[in-house]
Amino acid sequence: MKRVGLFVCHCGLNIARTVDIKDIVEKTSKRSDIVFAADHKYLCSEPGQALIKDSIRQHKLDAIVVAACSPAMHEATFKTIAQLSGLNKYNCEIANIREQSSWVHDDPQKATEKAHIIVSEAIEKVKLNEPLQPITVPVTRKVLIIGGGIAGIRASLDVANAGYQVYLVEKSGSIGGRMAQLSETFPTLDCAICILGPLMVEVYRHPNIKLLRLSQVEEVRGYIGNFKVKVRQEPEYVDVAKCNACGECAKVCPADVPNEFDFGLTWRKAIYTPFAQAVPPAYVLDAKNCLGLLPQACGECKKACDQLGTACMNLDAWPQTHELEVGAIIVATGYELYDATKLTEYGYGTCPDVMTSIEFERMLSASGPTLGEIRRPSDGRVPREIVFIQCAGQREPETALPYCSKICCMYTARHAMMFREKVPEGQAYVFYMDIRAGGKGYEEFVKRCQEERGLLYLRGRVAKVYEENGKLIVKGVDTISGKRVQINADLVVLAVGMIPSAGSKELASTLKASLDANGFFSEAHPKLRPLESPTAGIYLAGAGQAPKDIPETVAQASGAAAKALDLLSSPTLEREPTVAQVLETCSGCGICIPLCPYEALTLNANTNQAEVSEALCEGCGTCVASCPSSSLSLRNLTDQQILAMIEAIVA
Amino acid sequence: MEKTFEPKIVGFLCKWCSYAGADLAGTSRMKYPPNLNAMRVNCSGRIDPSFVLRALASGADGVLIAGCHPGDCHYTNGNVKTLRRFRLLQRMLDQFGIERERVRLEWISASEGERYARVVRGMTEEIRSLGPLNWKTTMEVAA
Amino acid sequence: MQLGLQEVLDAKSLWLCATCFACETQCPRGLDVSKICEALRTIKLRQDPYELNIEAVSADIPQQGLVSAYRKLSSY
Amino acid sequence: MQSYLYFPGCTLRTVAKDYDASAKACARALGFELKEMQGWLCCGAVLSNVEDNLMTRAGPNRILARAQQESDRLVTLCAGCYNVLKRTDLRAKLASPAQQSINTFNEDSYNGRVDVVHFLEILRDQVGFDAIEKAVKAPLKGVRVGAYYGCLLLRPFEEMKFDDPNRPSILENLLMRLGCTPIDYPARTDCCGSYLSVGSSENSQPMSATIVKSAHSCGARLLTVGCPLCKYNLESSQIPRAKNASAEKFLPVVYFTQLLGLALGLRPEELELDMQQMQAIREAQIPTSEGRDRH
Repeated sequence: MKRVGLFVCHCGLNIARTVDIKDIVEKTSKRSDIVFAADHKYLCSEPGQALIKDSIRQHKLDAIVVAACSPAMHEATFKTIAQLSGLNKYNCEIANIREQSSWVHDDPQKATEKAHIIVSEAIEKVKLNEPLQPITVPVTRKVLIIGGGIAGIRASLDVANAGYQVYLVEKSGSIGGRMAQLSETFPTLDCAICILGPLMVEVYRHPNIKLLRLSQVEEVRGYIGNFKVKVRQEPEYVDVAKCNACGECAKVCPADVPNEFDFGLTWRKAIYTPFAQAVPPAYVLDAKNCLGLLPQACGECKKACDQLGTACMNLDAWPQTHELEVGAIIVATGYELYDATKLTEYGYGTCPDVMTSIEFERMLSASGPTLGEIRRPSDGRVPREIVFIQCAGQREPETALPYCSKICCMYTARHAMMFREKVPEGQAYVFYMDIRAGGKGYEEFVKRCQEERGLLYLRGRVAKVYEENGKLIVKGVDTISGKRVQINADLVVLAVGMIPSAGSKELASTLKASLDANGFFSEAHPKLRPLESPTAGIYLAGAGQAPKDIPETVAQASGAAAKALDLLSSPTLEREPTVAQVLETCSGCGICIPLCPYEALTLNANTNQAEVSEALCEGCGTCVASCPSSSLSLRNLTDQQILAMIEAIVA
Repeated sequence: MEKTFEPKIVGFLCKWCSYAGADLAGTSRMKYPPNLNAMRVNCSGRIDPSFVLRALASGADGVLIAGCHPGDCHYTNGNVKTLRRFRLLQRMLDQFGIERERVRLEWISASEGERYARVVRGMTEEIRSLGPLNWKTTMEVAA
Repeated sequence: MQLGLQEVLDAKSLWLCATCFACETQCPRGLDVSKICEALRTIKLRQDPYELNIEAVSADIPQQGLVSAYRKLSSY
Repeated sequence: MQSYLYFPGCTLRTVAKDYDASAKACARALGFELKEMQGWLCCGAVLSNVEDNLMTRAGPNRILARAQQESDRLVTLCAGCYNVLKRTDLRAKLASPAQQSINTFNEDSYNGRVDVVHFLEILRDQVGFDAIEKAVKAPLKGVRVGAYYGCLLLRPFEEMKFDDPNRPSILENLLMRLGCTPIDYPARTDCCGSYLSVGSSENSQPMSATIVKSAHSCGARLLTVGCPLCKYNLESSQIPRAKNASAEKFLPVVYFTQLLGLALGLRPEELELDMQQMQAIREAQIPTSEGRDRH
């Protein structure tokens, strides 16, 4: 018979106000299976912990029950004390009399009665707990990073600099992501590619980083510390190592394709470099728009390449599958923009001079379609009157995106300011709902733009944009003056919202990581574990988790890298030993085998009994509940324990 | 004064979603009746239907099984397996002549403290109006 | 109204709303502005039956217009 | 012959007889019949939003209760009637306590069994625009017509679900099949002022005038509508201008059913189109170059 001790916490008045602690201690200490019971104002405090430690030694306790707050709070604390006091930590159980009783019930008598039941449940369970040792499994000390934008780049460099191998998987032909498309960044007005470019090159040169472009994650198996990943890479028609980006191939290519990097404002060839600073610095063959690969129809690019002697092209390339083994995965899949054609009131898609903010961004860029000049897409004229519409399709729970994308107030101020700089005689109007400029130097930046550049901020929404006689008629309201306003503009820029990048949903299901209601990757805890997915071993960085700006993205990327490094810092990993176990009575019926989501159960052909792989089992117990002969058991949550707890409740 | 019937309800809460939801109800100081006593299990998939029957046989008037919303299961799809078992269990309850309302399966996520409180309130009231199950005594008489 | 701002009842715009629902189609928060206008109008009309400017009614107005106007702009 | 139960409404019996006549004529030409429902009464013209006075809802519910005796589908023409009856039907489907009171009061239960549709929907979904195109005998080639939707066909969007509330296209699609050149103009879905023209036309006239101006400046020479009140407002907003200024062209307004009828080869008198209107439709055609015309 175990010698069980009970410790009851007052939690200041949080528990003691409603639950009669004295009554709990007195009545419980009379139980025949309890050898000691005590209470303390704060058991989690140093003196409280000392009380537990001393009592365990003094009363030679084999097991303890701590009646306090939710196990989510301090289970680890009390188990550690138990262990430090010489107990196996699995001989410690928590009775949650705060969240389950004192905080949710008003009547002290009823709350105390319920607390009694909760305590006796825990006592019944701990009596049947067996001492366990953690299972150790080796850790593959490599990291997979999905997405080569600024988040993926920063995380890759941090992990690689710490000395671990990184696989960086990028869907497109170059890393750089959205940041590479930006002209300048707020609030410092750094040229985006100037600060990003060096990092991209560093990634490419880093001995610890293997960059896989044109690649996507296809399959993920295994678990934290030991993931087995299949990455599919589209055919590499261009040998990245040999290509010197001379561009002769593109010169002879007959196929013209709208350039997605400039959102179709310029053209590119079917063989192209995504942008001037692309990394890897090699051309990409766009198989979809090539005049013919299967069967080969044109082949001009290869001929040009071979003539020069570079001979880096192979038009017979096939897709490849890379099988990787990694210990941790960082998801840095970034964002896309909401489809502005859905916002029919603003005329995007029908009026050529209504553009999205990122298209305008490309136009501002010195390497963009107009080399940094602001022009109307319809007729190439320099616009005089320009209207920026913030929150376009955002904060509209009824009609479009319910959330705020966080960055638009800032970049719109920058856009309007840059417009006034480039077109001093022009006028910029900004329709806004409210200005959200929380961040270091942000408020000051917006104020500076507004005041120094004479921007006209109108607080209100736009009802309608339409074209009339070559002008865009913007009808809206200024809620401060309470007047309807009409602006005859030359150009309208919509600050459309950020949405998770395409394929996030499929990737989430491949990773078994969950998404939130808006399709962004969920974090394990919104405040305390914002860098981790609820799925162990998967970390999150950047706008794939929620809209955020560059500094925040970089901070999160470094944070996610640190989390992954924490995992990799030890060659082995401890796993909870509360796994399923097969008892001798197993008849080998096999009912449990297909139920396991981890393939941890197999049928041993020799013994004709089921077998549990302790390294794979996560301990959910679904198999246990299915066993017709009760020959499966979950360690420390056995059928006997559950039945004993039921009796404790209904007794 | 006649004493109102206070039902006894056993709650099986999965520790990832529903137990955390109950914690949230606690930290938000939401009030609900004390009739349900919760047991923290790893996954709603751990619940063997025989536990439910045992609880009812031992004197419980109702049983709540609560797990993650479909698609959110920490163990991929344990909750779906629970749902399947629950459907069969409901038929069995019919055969025993036990009202289906006494055994509920609910999806409660970690952010749904309010929902947890509502479920406990609703279930307590519903079972209070159904009256005691008295299965224990019925069975003893039968035996 | 809930703040006791009685002056909203005197707003001219209540009588200018033609219940065209354009506001609702656009409203990002799903506010039913025409319904609010109608509610305020009704409060006002029940206090003081607003008489529609009958003299101004032209003879050739379609019945549909007459019925609508009486429904919306007079007490019932 | 296929027959659809039809609710004309009061305006179509008085000021808008031409709308009623032309629609019936078109229906016959397309091989179906609009069968007038028994015992119809006024729908109320607008659906009251007031929830503590159910009297205004009794009428439309009674109409639908009577209609369900005859058919499970009711066709409307007037946009006002369409709006009121369709939304009444949606409310009836909710089976609310209010609905029960109305049913008790009416002594005739209605629980949302009738599908209220607009004549345009019959043309699109039952007849089909392809079939209409085939039936066109006298294409209205190059008639620059601006379709005016107004409010009641489209909004409230989540209840009407008739077309895209910001960029509707059903009328343009029909007009194109008739050979017309539909003119897209921004004010297509603006409000014409509706019942404000009763009693405070100083407020409604500028609204209609904006629509007319917008259509004219985009090149429309004719407007087509599906609502008698819209037609009235659009026309009356132009009268003061038509009197004194000859430079400003009068933009005539016809019902879409009248254009459809002409294209189907019906005579103007069957469609109750007068000489002036016929003249206006001819003038709305894009002038073809003379040389080619003679050839």
